[in-house]
Amino acid sequence: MEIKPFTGKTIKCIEYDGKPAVDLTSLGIGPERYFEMYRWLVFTRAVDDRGYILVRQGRAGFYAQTAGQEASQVGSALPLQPQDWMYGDHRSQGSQLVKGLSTAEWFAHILGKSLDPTAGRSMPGHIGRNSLHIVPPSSTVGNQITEAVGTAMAQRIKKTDEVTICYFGDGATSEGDFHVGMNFAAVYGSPCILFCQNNQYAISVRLEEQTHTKTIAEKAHAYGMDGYLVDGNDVLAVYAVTKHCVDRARRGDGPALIEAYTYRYGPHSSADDDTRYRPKGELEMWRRERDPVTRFRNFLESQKLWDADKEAELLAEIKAQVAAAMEEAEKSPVPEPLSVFDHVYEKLTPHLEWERKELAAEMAAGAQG
Amino acid sequence: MEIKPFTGKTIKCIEYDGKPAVDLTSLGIGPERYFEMYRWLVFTRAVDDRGYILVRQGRAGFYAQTAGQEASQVGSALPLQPQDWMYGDHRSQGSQLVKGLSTAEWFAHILGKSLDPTAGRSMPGHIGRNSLHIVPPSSTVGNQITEAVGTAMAQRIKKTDEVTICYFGDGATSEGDFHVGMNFAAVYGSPCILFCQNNQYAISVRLEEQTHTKTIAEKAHAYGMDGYLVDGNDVLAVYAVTKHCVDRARRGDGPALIEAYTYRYGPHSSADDDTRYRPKGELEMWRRERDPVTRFRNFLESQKLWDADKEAELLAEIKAQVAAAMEEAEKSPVPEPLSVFDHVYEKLTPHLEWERKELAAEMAAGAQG
Amino acid sequence: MAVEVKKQTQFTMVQALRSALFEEMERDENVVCLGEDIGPRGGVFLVTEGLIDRFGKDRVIDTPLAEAGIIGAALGMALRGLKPVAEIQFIDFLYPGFDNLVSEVAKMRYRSAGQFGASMVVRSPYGGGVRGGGYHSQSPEAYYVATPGLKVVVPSNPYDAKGLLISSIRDPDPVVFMEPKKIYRAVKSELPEGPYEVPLGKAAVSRAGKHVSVITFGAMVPVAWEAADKMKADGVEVEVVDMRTLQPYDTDAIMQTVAKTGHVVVLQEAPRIGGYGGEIAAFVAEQAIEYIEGPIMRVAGHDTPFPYALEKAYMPTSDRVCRAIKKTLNF
Amino acid sequence: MAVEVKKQTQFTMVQALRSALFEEMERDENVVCLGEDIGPRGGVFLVTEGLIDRFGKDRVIDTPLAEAGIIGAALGMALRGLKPVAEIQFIDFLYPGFDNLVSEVAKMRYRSAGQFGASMVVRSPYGGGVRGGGYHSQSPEAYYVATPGLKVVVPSNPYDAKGLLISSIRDPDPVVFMEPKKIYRAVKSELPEGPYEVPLGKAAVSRAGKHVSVITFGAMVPVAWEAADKMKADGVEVEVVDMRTLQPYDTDAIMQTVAKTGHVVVLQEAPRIGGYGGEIAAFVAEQAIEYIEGPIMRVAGHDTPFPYALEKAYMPTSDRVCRAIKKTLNF
Ligand SMILES: Cc1ncc(C[n+]2csc(CCOP(=O)(O)OP(=O)(O)O)c2C)c(N)n1
Ligand SMILES: Cc1ncc(C[n+]2csc(CCOP(=O)(O)OP(=O)(O)O)c2C)c(N)n1
Ligand SMILES: [Mg+2]
Ligand SMILES: [Mg+2]
Repeated sequence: MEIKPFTGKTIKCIEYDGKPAVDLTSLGIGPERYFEMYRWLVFTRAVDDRGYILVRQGRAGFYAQTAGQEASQVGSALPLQPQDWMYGDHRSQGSQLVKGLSTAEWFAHILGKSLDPTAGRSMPGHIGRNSLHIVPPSSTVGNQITEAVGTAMAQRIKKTDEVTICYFGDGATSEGDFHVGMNFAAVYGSPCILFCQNNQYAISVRLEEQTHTKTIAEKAHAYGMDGYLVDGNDVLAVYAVTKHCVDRARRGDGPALIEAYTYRYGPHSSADDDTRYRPKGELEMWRRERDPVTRFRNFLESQKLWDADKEAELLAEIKAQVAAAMEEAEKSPVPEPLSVFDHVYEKLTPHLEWERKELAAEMAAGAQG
Repeated sequence: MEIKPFTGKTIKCIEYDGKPAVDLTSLGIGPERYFEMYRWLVFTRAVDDRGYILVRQGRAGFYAQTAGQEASQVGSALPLQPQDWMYGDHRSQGSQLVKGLSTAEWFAHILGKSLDPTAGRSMPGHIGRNSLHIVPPSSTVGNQITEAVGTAMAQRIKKTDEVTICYFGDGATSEGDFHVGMNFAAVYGSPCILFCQNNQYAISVRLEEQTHTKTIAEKAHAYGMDGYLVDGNDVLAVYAVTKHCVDRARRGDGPALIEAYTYRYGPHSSADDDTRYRPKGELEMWRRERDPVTRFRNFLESQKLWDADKEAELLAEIKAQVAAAMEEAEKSPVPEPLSVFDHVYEKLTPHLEWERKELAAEMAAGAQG
Repeated sequence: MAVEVKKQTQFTMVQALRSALFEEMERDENVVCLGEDIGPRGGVFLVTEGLIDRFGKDRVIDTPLAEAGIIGAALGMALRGLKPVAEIQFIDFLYPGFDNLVSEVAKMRYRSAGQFGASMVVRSPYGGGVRGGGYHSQSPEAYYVATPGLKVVVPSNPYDAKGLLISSIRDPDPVVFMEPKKIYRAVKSELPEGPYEVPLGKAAVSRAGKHVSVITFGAMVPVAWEAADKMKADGVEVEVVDMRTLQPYDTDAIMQTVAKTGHVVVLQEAPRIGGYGGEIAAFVAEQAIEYIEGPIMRVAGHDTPFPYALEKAYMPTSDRVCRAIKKTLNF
Repeated sequence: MAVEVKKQTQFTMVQALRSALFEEMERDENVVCLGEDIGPRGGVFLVTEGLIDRFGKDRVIDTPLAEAGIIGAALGMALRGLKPVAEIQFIDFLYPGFDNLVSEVAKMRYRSAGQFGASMVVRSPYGGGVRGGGYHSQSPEAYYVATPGLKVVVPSNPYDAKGLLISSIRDPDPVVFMEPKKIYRAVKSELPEGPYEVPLGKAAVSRAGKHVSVITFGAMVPVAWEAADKMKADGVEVEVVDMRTLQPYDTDAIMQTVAKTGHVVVLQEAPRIGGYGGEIAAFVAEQAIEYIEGPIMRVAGHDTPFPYALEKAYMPTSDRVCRAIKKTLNF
């Protein structure tokens, strides 16, 4: 299987019905890696479903579901190594889990508990973990693209063997930071993978209203960079294309733009009402015909690698794992109010010390009165 | 002569030695228009030379010479009509003069005199004239591209027959606003001509360090817009390409990106020292072999339309005109100090009234003491 | 989609704003709206709901995801004779268009010596109390107040919201119109039928009192009222001044209330340092020091980024206001 | 190109800054510089002159023309262990990167709960007096001071410039380092050999006095001195306090000078409304009102955009400072 930029065709490994679309031997991976992929797909979906319940219970202020985009996230994170860096966006929890994020920490993050490595500082979907090289996603759409490129520039300057991956949506490509980041990446030949999850919507705005090109991938032309269009619901194809780009970047052959064409099932976020803008039947079609999890299971079954027993076993195992993680998250306390002043700077400034004392006094007064 | 985007070749009408490079009859213009073009080229150079003297005399704080880029500016402004709008940058005085700007006002602007329609509010190179639809250029590189597109959007929404032209340099294409403006222009099919004067330098930074593409024109690919690469030192070619795009835009066929490949003779501005970064001989080569004024005179001579007498007559006429304009500018008074408070808002706010009184009192005290 | 602005007397702030947009667009065909998701989606807070059905895609413009484009294009439209009302989805996301706003929109009139104006409005929800975390909760008025050429308007109730928005649209100068999202739907008010103006540059004595002045605006006005209610028990009568226009601000109103009470507490959601409250305090300390009988207190958000889980510890409370009132009174 | 920092004792501010960069880059190979035209061109003010010859293209990075890239990439580098010193050519042109600075650089430590810091410096010339017009003259410190997470530093002389820049580079937090271009080459000072630190967060009594305090910073310090000289004729001894770090600022120094003189004039180039002077005045009016014996005066640029031809009418003068001093003393 040859992986080339700008072919005008979507790179695909398996058909919607699960049949191989190309000769898969060249991918050089076997059943173990397939099972790993499938496990991550199912696991991501399970974690996402569980997270969303928390919002419906009113226990989180916001949540952006990842359902429908599992193949994009899992397939692109699996080729990474521990030393690599990851910048996600508000919808990349699948990638973060694959990179090593603890599920309990993720749930604690949604709940704003102390176990959250970011200590409840941000709304759900903005978790980070220094030890895993996962930078906490920003809320401002697109502004981390330049950062990710900066990290990749540092990786090159320091002569490391690392690469950086940066996730963003189709909408983000309209922001100036996309342009600036792409240009910097290309000018400095930085080992950066710019990974666009094109789920065809930025909240309510469809890609046709977002930009005047058919694809995102072709935008790479403007930067002298390679652009790849891949079927984002085909975990094998996403894996293969990302691995290709990661390997090239690691070798010093520079950055790449990857567009994973996919679809989100949920509303934009828990605050959205997607019935206002989604054409009738579209969501149902994607769920029914193109679901990334089902598609890969069909593939495994077509290869006689999977059956109902294995499926039941996997689901049970994941269910238990998710429940245990949630339990751990629940047990974690909420952050202590006075910690609101920590980490503005490395040390408390005189002003912050004073404000901290004031708040402590207020709290004491409140406790009394 | 066929004008097509993305051919990979630079569109050219006349050779460096002045010989026609293509059949020029299809341009549909005759000697009168040629003379007009040539007059503007010579005039722009003369005005620029005169303006620069003011800086050397210490009578202006800043000046960006336009010498070398006359063909880009004159050729692109001539196809415009009075109802059309123009956004320039810090180096587009040639286009502004062609659009109708009074030379006396231009000199007054350099000197910061009252005759300046912008009343000495900005450093030289930031003049505007509402009646001519010339918006004063901004200093922040690139940020008027979105504005120009907004004006063009309004022209479409209001169903006018107008177009907007927006000038910027090669360096400006690295800013986010270039990207955002291009995208908006394409999405709304706005009648906007995005005109890049690629003089190969952004202060000291060469195009190779600015971006990883060979040309600016090809960046239009990323927006589903047409991109044209034209020899910016060939006034006929610039005219032809711009007219083509203006006509299309006026017809409702949407925006275009034009790259005019050219070269600046002066330092970036009066504050620059270009010997620090220009390779030896480069400037001399451009001056000697590619000068846009000489090249067009060679063309006229090769067509037997021009001779030494005509040249002498033209130079004398222009010299007198420039001198008269400068005299008028010199006579104009400097703005009155208390006018510093005018036009922050349409009316003075209470605060500004109070500050105005304070300053008046200070001035009175100063006059006494 | 039914437009819910007609024949209605009880309006939330969202509805009041929507009716202002609706009526101004009816009145003047040059008024256009642009922003992200303002079309069929109706805006994420539904302020523009129904507008696109009435006025079509040329006047209710769903834009690509780029604030620089929204603000830049709005200015270009304004120069060409439209009256754009730009929506920024959350004011925290204005920054990609910050340059366009502070370098161009704010200064176009000045630097063109009055030849070109920028009659346009940038509307945006601001402020905390909605579990929005650091980027859906901020109160960045200090940036815009510190930018000559901009006007900054913040309503605190549905009546003012409609009247101030109409005045802002009709104003010849650019207005940053900050909408307190926490109280978007907190109360309903009776509104007169049809358009009306609430003048820019005029504060309102939201509640009269004589012992101490709480000077505030937007979503902090209800907090000031709560504090005033609490202080009443101690026999302290609090005057609440609602600035409404933060820039250019109503210096007369400040002088009057200070002359009356001699004690000032300024109240804002934003961090204290460099905040708008400092401007008011400094104005009083320069122009009205002779009336002052106690420290000029500032109650504000903490000097930290806006937190998520600890939002309650962050936001100014009426108790915090009461403590400040007591401090200045017991000086 | 010869590097002119060695074996020299008399330094302009430009030379002092250059020697700070030079020595810090020698000391720590993680220190890198990036910005527009900082390579062979040496920066438009020549602060980085010669650095590229010594340290090469990987550590002295000429960037494309995009401030969002400069600031964004600098942050990404900082997260990966470099110590970037970004140059913004004029601080007026920072705004295309404003979002990257205020939304990301300033908040990275906080929102990661201390896991990721942003140890980096954004250097940029600011201020008027160089016939630079509206976009090469502004003093936008108010924006950065109002942004928790950022530190803001402004030197007023070559000695402080070098020591403060070295401290800023070594600081674990992001610093906006504003360089007063008007006095880049105004004076030469004797500098010790080798690197030294001037601590952040500490003001300096630039000139001792007992009747009135002029609190200021940067290019206004010489103006304050000029005023102090003039007032001496009237027997008034002016204390000049140079803030040096605007945020986090030295509250002790302010308390001390106010306790000493009882009269305060704050002096800044930026427009008055929403400016940093308001913060200082408000701090005094809340925390030190008991010492105050006259109005707290603000001397500032006018509340207009920065003009070109009328720059002289705009910039605060020592006469304006003297008028303010007399006003508060004769209260
Ligand atoms: C600068 C900015 N503008 C607006 C928003 C509000 N917003 C959050 S997500 C979003 C849409 C993002 O679309 P896309 O990039 O396609 O990602 P998706 O949500 O589809 O995964 C918008 C408009 C924001 N967070 N930041
Ligand atoms: C946003 C911004 N950054 C930096 C500058 C300083 N500056 C002025 S002109 C210029 C170079 C512009 O290059 P280009 O766009 O190629 O235009 P040219 O001067 O070559 O005509 C720079 C860096 C600026 N004015 N605005
Ligand atoms: Mg999307
Ligand atoms: Mg150039």
